[in-house]
Amino acid sequence: MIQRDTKKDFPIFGNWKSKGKPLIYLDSAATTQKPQEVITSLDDYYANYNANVHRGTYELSQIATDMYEEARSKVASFIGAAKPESIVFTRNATESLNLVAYAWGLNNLHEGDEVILSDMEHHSNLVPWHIISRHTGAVLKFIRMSSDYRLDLQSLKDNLGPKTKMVSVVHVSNVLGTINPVKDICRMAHEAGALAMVDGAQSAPHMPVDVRDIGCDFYVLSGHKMCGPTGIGALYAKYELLEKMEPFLGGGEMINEVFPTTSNYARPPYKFEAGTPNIAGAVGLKAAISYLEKIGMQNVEDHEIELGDYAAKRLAEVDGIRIFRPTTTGTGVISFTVDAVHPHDISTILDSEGIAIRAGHHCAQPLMRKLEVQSTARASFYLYNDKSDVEALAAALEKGISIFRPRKKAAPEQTVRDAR
Amino acid sequence: MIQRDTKKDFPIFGNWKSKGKPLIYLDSAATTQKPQEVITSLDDYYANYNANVHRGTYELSQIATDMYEEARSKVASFIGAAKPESIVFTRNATESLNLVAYAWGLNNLHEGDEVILSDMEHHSNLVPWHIISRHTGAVLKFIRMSSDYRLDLQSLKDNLGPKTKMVSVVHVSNVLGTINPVKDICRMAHEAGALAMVDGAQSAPHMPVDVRDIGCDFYVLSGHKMCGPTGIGALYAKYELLEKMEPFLGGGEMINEVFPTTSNYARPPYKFEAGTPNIAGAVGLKAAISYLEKIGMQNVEDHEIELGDYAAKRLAEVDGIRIFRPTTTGTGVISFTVDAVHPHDISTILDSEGIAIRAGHHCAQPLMRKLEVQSTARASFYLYNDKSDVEALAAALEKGISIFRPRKKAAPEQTVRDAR
Amino acid sequence: MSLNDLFTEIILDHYQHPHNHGLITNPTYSSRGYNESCGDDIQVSVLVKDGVIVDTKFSGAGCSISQASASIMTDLVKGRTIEEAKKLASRFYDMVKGTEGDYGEEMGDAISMQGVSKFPVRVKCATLGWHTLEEAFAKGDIKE
Amino acid sequence: MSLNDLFTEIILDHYQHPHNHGLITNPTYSSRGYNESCGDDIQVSVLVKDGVIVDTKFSGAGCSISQASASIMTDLVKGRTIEEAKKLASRFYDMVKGTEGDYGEEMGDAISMQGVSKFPVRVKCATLGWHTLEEAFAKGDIKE
Ligand SMILES: Cc1ncc(COP(=O)(O)O)c(C=O)c1O
Ligand SMILES: Cc1ncc(COP(=O)(O)O)c(C=O)c1O
Repeated sequence: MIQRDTKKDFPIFGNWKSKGKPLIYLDSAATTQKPQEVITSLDDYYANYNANVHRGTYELSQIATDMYEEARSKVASFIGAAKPESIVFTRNATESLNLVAYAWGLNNLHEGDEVILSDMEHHSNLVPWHIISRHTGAVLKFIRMSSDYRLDLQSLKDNLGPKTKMVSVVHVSNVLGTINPVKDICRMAHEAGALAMVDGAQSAPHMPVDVRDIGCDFYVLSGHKMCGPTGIGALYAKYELLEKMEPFLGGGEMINEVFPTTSNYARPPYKFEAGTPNIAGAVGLKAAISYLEKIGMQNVEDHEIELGDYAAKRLAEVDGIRIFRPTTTGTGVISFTVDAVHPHDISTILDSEGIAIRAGHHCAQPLMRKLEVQSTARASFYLYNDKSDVEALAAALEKGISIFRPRKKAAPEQTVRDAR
Repeated sequence: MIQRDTKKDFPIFGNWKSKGKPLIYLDSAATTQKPQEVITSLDDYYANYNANVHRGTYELSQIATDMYEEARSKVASFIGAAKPESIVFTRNATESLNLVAYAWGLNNLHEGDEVILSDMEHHSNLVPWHIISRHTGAVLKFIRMSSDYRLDLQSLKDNLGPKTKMVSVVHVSNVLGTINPVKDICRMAHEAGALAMVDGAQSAPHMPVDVRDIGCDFYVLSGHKMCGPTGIGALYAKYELLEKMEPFLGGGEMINEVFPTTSNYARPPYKFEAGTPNIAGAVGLKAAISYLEKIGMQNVEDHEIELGDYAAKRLAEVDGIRIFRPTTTGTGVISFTVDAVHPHDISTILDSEGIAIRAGHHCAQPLMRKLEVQSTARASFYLYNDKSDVEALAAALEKGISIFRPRKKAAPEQTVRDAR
Repeated sequence: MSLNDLFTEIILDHYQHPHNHGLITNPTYSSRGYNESCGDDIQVSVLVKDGVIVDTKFSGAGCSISQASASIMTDLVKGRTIEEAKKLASRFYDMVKGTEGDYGEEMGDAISMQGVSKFPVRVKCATLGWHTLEEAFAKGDIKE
Repeated sequence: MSLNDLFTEIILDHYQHPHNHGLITNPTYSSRGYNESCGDDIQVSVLVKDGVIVDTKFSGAGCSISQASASIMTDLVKGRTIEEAKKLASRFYDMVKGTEGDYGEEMGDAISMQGVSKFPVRVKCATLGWHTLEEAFAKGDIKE
């Protein structure tokens, strides 16, 4: 566990407290809070070094370019990429996934080719493939989920075949918290001659990640889910793939030469970064990674698993609760429902005590159907949460749901109508 | 002219001065500096209200959502859009242009259809169309530039025809500063049954803009070029067009329902905002627009034109200079070359005196070819510049280029070689 | 804002024992509404005779607020003209958005939803049924 | 950092009167280099006989630093082996990036570019010719 009171590093907690409202933030799978040093890094950038990058021919612009490129190196080393040029900056994990779907998929998939996803994908790893399959005629297949909320590798084996061109799976489910065996999945994909992509939106923020060890061809992440600013994300790809791929967005910075009706492209990663990038966002992401490295990613993972296990045990005591979490390989994400109390109502109940959780389909509707629910409530922990947050959650839940406990039958319909 | 010393509003000027280095920033067409209130708005957002938007079921998330949507309304009213839902947030003008090229173009252009651009487009309004024409077989045509650096409307008339599906032109050239007659261009496009898009990257920051008066179907802008943060831009589109258009990026937030292999989409603008948006970026853009509105966009325009005119006159005195600027309808952008001194060297000369200008092709290589130069030097003024900046520019230029004035012939090649 | 202002007795009654639940077999108007923010999903069908709403039902799934609001709505609009129902919808929006006013007389059981105005996050839930009703009218008579 | 440290006499001489300007008609190695950051564009061609660089020329357009550097380079590598030229390139990179050391002997006229290390923005200009030369070697013998 992380022993230090890390909440102190995040000004939002102190600010809400001083306004007399507690903030027990349990929605970090949606977005995380930001430590002071990330906020300061943005301030510092804009107040001292702001300029456009790459094409600048003066000192200020060189400084800004260096800061931007240092951020790229930082992301690369954080996830074990062989070189900074393997990192493309994007807006978020969603754009990274779309970049691959469009730039690789639109040019390499053909009628009847197969893309394998899984039963527990976020919409961001589903909808882009829907769009691309509509344009190309490629077919989507799915790795089945077992009753213990884990991916069934036998089902991957069954789906893989000569037509498989891509296997794209989520590393850690944002609903179940399941850590998927992406190393095995990538190996199996490669053995079948397919490429492998890993959606790391929920792994990069929460555990040590080494893309070379995983062996994936593509890996995506979102800065705002790992203490960084909004509007910055990254795509990692094997450099040779980036070299071979067609570009995605066209515009400034991504070309060498432009003629009226043709253009030839700059080398990666610039080929994929059209227009002025989110420079401050990259600088802020670097600060976020430095913060995370100071805490230590292994510590973050241990801390969250311990909290997750503890919460699973504590919440199991709540009357009528159903928890969706694997018995092993779970993390600090807990989805649950409570009999006769809709998740949205659960969220309101908790919100009234300053506890922020998420209720809904978590952008994973196909998974909701598998779970046979319309939505769930979800608490997700991060490095700034501790056991007292879990206690507060359980207590507020127990108190709140009592309002919803079975009641006497209402008067028959007619009387209500007649009373008008 | 703006009378107040607006430099004081921008901390970077004070910070460089206190480090003993002047900063005469004349590269605002690339990106502008940020006033303190924009920097503070980011700080305030992250330290008090940070949460993910739209799907949140708790108070904090509602506040963040409201702030994000208020930013949308602000952008809408700033450019005269009929309603906030006409505004899609993007990363920058480049992404906005690509969004239209992909989402509209990929689904509506067919072999032989024609898209009309102009001789003075930025790469961001060229390369996306190269990509889409490669996928669809559409043909690109160009409005010619006159010898006075303005668009020749007769050439537009000649190009328009039954096959024209889109006319997309830059409002203000980032190289020449020319203000193009976009209202006439849109009317002519519509008369020919085509859609009309305006690249407002260099107009929204510098003059009052009313998209309904212009009559365009699409208009794009970049936040970082108008005192706002990096990583946020906008696309304006007529709402009916957004409704009819296919989406661009797929992912969270942009759908209603997702099934394993199909999805149906949320209504605009959400249909076009996949994934977690740059929430803080939008909040910062709102602060930037508030700042600009306080100064008054008509004042900004008047100020820059006055500076531009003054600079054109003053720089004309420099020996061997050639200025690329229309005799009328120019703005605060001045491109120039100096005989026998390469633009990159000009930039270094000025940089040594703390003057930041840009040298290069300005992401407008086809225009460079029309101008028959490889690159130009460009000074671009903004609301924080004044006549003393112009004087400093001219004086440093005169002093610096003297280094390059013709010299005695060097020793013949052999002697140099032999000397080794 | 106490939870009891939101989850009133009447709302909880309607949620746990909804009125007019189901689908009309041969409706005059019908529409499906969807609350993007929390996945609530509602189908509203209406039978109109001689300009008067003689029956209306709803089905679907969702939170207490969306379900109770739809249940109350179906009670409330029966016996009214379409115009009256639309006017009621607009008054209801005013109420849950917190516009000052006296809603007691006209709102019937819906007055129990006044507390929603203190919970901005839940306004969309409360209005879903009503929006779907209006949408059904806007789409026009199915039989024509 | 004074401008005179950058725009030295020797550099200005080479810029205004470049040596070995043009293209070799039948080169052994050739490549085109492009500096994305300022549009400098250079073509380098090399003629090698019996492992020794007997001729090399450059053409293209660009700033004083890129042109002078290419001009000096073409002088410098003539009469050397490919390996020697590559080693010189790597020493040159060290020098313009500011790595401490004594470059006087080996660098010839190129020593005039030492001041570039004080102008990080211009390092890419100074190295363009050398990178293009290395690129030409890397692409291999054209005639084979
Ligand atoms: C006319 C014009 N269009 C488009 C762009 C692209 O803007 P961004 O890099 O912010 O996407 C620019 C910026 O240089 C521009 O000047
Ligand atoms: C597993 C997973 N993938 C992708 C995403 C999309 O992330 P973003 O919204 O930052 O693009 C999320 C975020 O909710 C996620 O949890």
